Amino acid sequence: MHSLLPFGRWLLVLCVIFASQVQAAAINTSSGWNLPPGVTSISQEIFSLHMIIFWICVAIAVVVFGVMFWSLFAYRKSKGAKPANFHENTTVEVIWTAVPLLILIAMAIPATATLKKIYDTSDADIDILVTGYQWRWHYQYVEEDLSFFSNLGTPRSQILGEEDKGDFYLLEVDNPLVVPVGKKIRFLFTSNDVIHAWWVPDLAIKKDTIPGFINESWTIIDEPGTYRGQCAELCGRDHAYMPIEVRAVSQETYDEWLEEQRQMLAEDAAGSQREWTMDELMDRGKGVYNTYCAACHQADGSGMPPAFPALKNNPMMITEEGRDAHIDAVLYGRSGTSMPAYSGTLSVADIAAVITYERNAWGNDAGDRVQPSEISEMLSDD
Amino acid sequence: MVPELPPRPDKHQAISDTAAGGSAVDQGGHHHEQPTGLLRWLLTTNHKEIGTLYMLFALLMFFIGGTMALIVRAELFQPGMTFVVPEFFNQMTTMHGLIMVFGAIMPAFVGLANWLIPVQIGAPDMALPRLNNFSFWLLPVSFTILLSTLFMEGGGPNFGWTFYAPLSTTYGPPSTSFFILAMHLAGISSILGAINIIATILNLRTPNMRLMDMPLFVWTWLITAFLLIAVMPVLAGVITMMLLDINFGTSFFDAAGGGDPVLFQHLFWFFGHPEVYIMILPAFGIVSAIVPTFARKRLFGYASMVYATASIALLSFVVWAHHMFTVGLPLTAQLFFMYSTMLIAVPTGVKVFNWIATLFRGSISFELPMLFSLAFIVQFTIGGLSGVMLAIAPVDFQYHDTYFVVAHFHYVLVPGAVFAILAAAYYWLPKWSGVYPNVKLGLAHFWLSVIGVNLTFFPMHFSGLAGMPRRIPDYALQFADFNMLSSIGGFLFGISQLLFVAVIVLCIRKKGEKAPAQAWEGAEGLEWQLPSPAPLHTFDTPPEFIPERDSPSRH
Amino acid sequence: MLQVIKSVLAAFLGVQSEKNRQQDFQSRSPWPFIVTGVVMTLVFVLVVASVARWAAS
Amino acid sequence: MSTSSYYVPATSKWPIISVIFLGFLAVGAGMLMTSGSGLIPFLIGFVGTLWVMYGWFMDVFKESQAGLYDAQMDRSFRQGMAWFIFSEVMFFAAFFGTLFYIRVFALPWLDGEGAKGVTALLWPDFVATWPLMTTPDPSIGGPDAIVNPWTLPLINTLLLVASSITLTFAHHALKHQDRKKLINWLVATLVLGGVFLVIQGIEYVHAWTELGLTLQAGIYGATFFLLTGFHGVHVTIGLIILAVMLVRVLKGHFTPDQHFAFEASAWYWHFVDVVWIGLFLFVYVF
Repeated sequence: MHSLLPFGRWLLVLCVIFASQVQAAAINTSSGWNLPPGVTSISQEIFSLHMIIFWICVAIAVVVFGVMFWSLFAYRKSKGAKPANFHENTTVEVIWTAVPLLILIAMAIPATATLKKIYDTSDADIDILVTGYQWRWHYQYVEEDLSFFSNLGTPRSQILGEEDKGDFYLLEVDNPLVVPVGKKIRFLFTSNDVIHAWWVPDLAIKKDTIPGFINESWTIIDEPGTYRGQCAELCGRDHAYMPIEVRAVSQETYDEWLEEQRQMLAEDAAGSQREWTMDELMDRGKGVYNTYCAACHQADGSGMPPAFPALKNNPMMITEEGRDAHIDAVLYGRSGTSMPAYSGTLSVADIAAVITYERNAWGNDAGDRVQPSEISEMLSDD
Repeated sequence: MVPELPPRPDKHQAISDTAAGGSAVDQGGHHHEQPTGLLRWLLTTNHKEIGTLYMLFALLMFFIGGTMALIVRAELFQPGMTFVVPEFFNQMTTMHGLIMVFGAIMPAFVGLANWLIPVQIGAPDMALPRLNNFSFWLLPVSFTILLSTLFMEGGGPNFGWTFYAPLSTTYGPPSTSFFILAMHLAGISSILGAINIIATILNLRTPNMRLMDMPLFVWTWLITAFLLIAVMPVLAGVITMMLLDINFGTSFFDAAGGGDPVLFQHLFWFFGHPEVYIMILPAFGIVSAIVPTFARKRLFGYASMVYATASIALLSFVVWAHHMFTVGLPLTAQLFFMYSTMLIAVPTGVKVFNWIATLFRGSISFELPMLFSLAFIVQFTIGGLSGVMLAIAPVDFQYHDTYFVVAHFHYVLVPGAVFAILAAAYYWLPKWSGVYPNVKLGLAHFWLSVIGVNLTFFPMHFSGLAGMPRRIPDYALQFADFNMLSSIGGFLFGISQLLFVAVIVLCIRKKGEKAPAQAWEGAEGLEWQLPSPAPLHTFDTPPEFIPERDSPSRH
Repeated sequence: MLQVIKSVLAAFLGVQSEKNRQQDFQSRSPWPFIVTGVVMTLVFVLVVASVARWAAS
Repeated sequence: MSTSSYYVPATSKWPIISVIFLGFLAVGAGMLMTSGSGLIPFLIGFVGTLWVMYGWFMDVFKESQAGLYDAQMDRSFRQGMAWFIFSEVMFFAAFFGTLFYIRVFALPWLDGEGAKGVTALLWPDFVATWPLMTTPDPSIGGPDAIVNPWTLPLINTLLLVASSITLTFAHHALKHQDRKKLINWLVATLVLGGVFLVIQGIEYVHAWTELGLTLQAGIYGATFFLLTGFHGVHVTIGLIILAVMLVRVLKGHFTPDQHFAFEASAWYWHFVDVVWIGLFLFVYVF
């Protein structure tokens, strides 16, 4: 019915697609279009495995498509081609069964070696327990008695397009994971709720966090730097909003950072005992609110009824009678709704501050303060 | 369960006549009265009518699922929350997957099986015609329930088409129970449909058609039906366990009670991996029918095609955990599933090589079905090669759950399975409707589809390698260009499918060139001995069959 | 029996000459082939599993 | 095939009616589980489905008695039934697979054994045993005691094995045209199956109320009721089918050559029996 013409067009089109993609990649020089080679010996091994198998696939594609398109070109009926009369050839069939098999075996050997290295988590210098939460990461330095949450650092205004997006849009956090270079770090992965996956491409670690079970992995980072990643397993609404930021630093900087963290913890502990001013509470509360509450209840407290009630003019938050219920909801969550319990997630100072903030922001006029000491008393009563 | 061959008819009861097939056509006789109007379609036990129903249902679902994909692509056109909220985005990705897998691709293949298997093996109908009607009508009920969950409190399924526990159990929306029951109905439909297909193939072949004489489409469906019967009950089992975890307080997928969330994945993928082959094996059969026709040459390596299909099916039972390389499997298990997965490349490669050897030294012309089939071979091979890359477990740590995987399986399913379905439609439409599909519209449909589909899915390889996780409604800035290309391609592909609807409408209205019994010059097989369009009832008596190896017209 | 095993092996690789195949399909019953096929599949799985075990150690 | 023309059954209203009632059943069940309402659609669906099965099968019996089915149709029925039983085997395979996975992999890992033993950091006090009396999180609570396999379950095993034998005797009687024996053995099978169900019911009540063995009692309770429960459902279905066969026998249906419906129910009953043997070994004894 129609002859070569479509094929010419087809080839042309494929070329155009290919060219447009090359161009697209070239425009965005910051990204590239390939795996990053990464900064660990494992990640580089994986990268070279990836490149070998990629070129093998390209070579197979060139041969297969080459023969195919040449046949289509050479044996056109419109050029008077007469069909040959053969439909099997044992030799050829044995060859094209055996050759792929050999290629695959050749690939399996280095892949096995790499995999065995990845599984060798022995003799680690530092153990870090990584726990997935909906939708944030929790890091616990097992030997250091130090732990903290790591939340999305990108402001909501950027997500909603009210503000220009920064360079590390959705790849920045408030508290990055800090580790020393040159040390073997063993990660223990688990989850508090659903399955997440902790993935940092530059470290070539991607591991699911399974609630109730622990998975292991390890890394030795060679170069200092900041390495970013994301949760890779669908974990619900804010799956896109729980990035990972790993800061690899020298041993001295790491030690200093540890010292700093310990001091902050001590200050926090002291802070839960003293009296806070309204301004202090409002200031801290605003930050906590924007990190933990604004995704559902909105930055202006308007909520998204009916799923997420408005906090602005919420009777619970503008009257004295609602105070206890309000504190209870934040501490223990509300069963049957998506409101989680924050007693285990936030420090007492944070809880006191955010409740105070909710009672006094956006025109709410409860006027009262909730002190950290009050919260810690309530918690110790349980 | 292979029966002895049905006895040969003693006398050739006047079935040796012309291509128009005198006795192949129903001559009134003992067929029962047909109800009319809507009732006719509700009650029909005719394999051709049920086949048509299946395909129309699949087409409808293809557009519903496609619309959801376009909502997803619209949100991903630019970074930032621009168009929908994340809750709805998750429902759209989930429903898109469920509808395309269970509502579009599988029913389309079952529809083709219904239409073609009886006429390709010389049977009067399916073996169990009432069961066939039952299997079909379960689907609209099932998908009505499934779609209605979108309007329930808390929304529809939002945990991905793989619905991993505990996101789908403890943390799922209230409508999850309805989703599970809808899947049960769809599963019953699939199992019964598959039983029917196996019984038809093993039992209703015309007397001198032996198993190794069957057209490859029939062979691939025989093996597909076996896979369906083997794994759909496992899906039924695992969703039943979900139902118990959600509503009756069991702890199958909860470590606190001694269960394991990963157990869900093992059971799901024991179903899910063969399911992947269920969606591609019939496509192999279609392409193996079309390529020889337009190359005017016998299929190269018929037997090895059959064997390769069988090996793929058997291997598919022992590779499931390659979907779970990052869940923390023990090293030995990781290695086992890596090796067995890599081995699948061998029989799959054999198939591609056979098609190309069929083209080699043929006499090739480029009609619409051939164009779609050739595009299938190229594009499916791309999907297969990225599959080999994904099989290497340590490298899969970097690919897993990224857009590289999305690119891989869409290449197998859209430029692969969907293109094969389109090729089948263009190939057999003259037999179904009596007129050739409109060539101008068909060509436009083909070229726009090829451009659209590759523009959609090829850039996804790059966004995946560059680090974009799948199933996210919002992404970092470095993925912006690739996503914009994908979204443009997606809309192009989606909208150009309307041309296909136009082609079908023209065929149904008989607007077009009339097709003779043998609609394509090089076509072989019993269906081409029937008049076009094929009458409602065919083969009241078993037709005479000449195996292809003895056929005078093609060697 | 040897012939059956040979044929099943050939089927696993997807390669068999038309002559051998014709010979196989002369035999009336497919059961020896089916049983041998299932057994060989199990053997195959065990072989891959032991290779994996050996490689992991 | 006596003639070389094919038999194609007439259209029937039953499939579409049955689909409608199954829809009611699913929606009703979903509503019951999510909101507690929905009893009415559920009952409509349930009763309707039973009615449809009755009507559909009656039509098939009539056609069968009228001699409409040829040898080919018979083979189609046989293959359909055989593959259906295969699908049931795979359904139970999923549940047995669950049991083995939990016992061989998950529990030892939670206890600190094997490749993922580091998991024990999360459950320092947990000890893996089978039967699992104390769950990793003790607040879920395991069973207080388990069913002794050598009491009621053993009796049930003997009952089911015996019922398989009596059914085989009934089949032989049918082949030898001995209607009276056929009826006697069939009744015996039904009685044995019925007693099995009664004992199973007694065991369930005992387990639930006295042993603390419930669906919520950790993974042991979950797998116990999953496997025995679905088996019980299948026994019930098998009994209904056999009862229908008895009615047909009393009506004088079946000949020594043509009695596939009877054979199919026998296949099904033997399948249920074999599943029970697996259950007895792996749920109760080991």
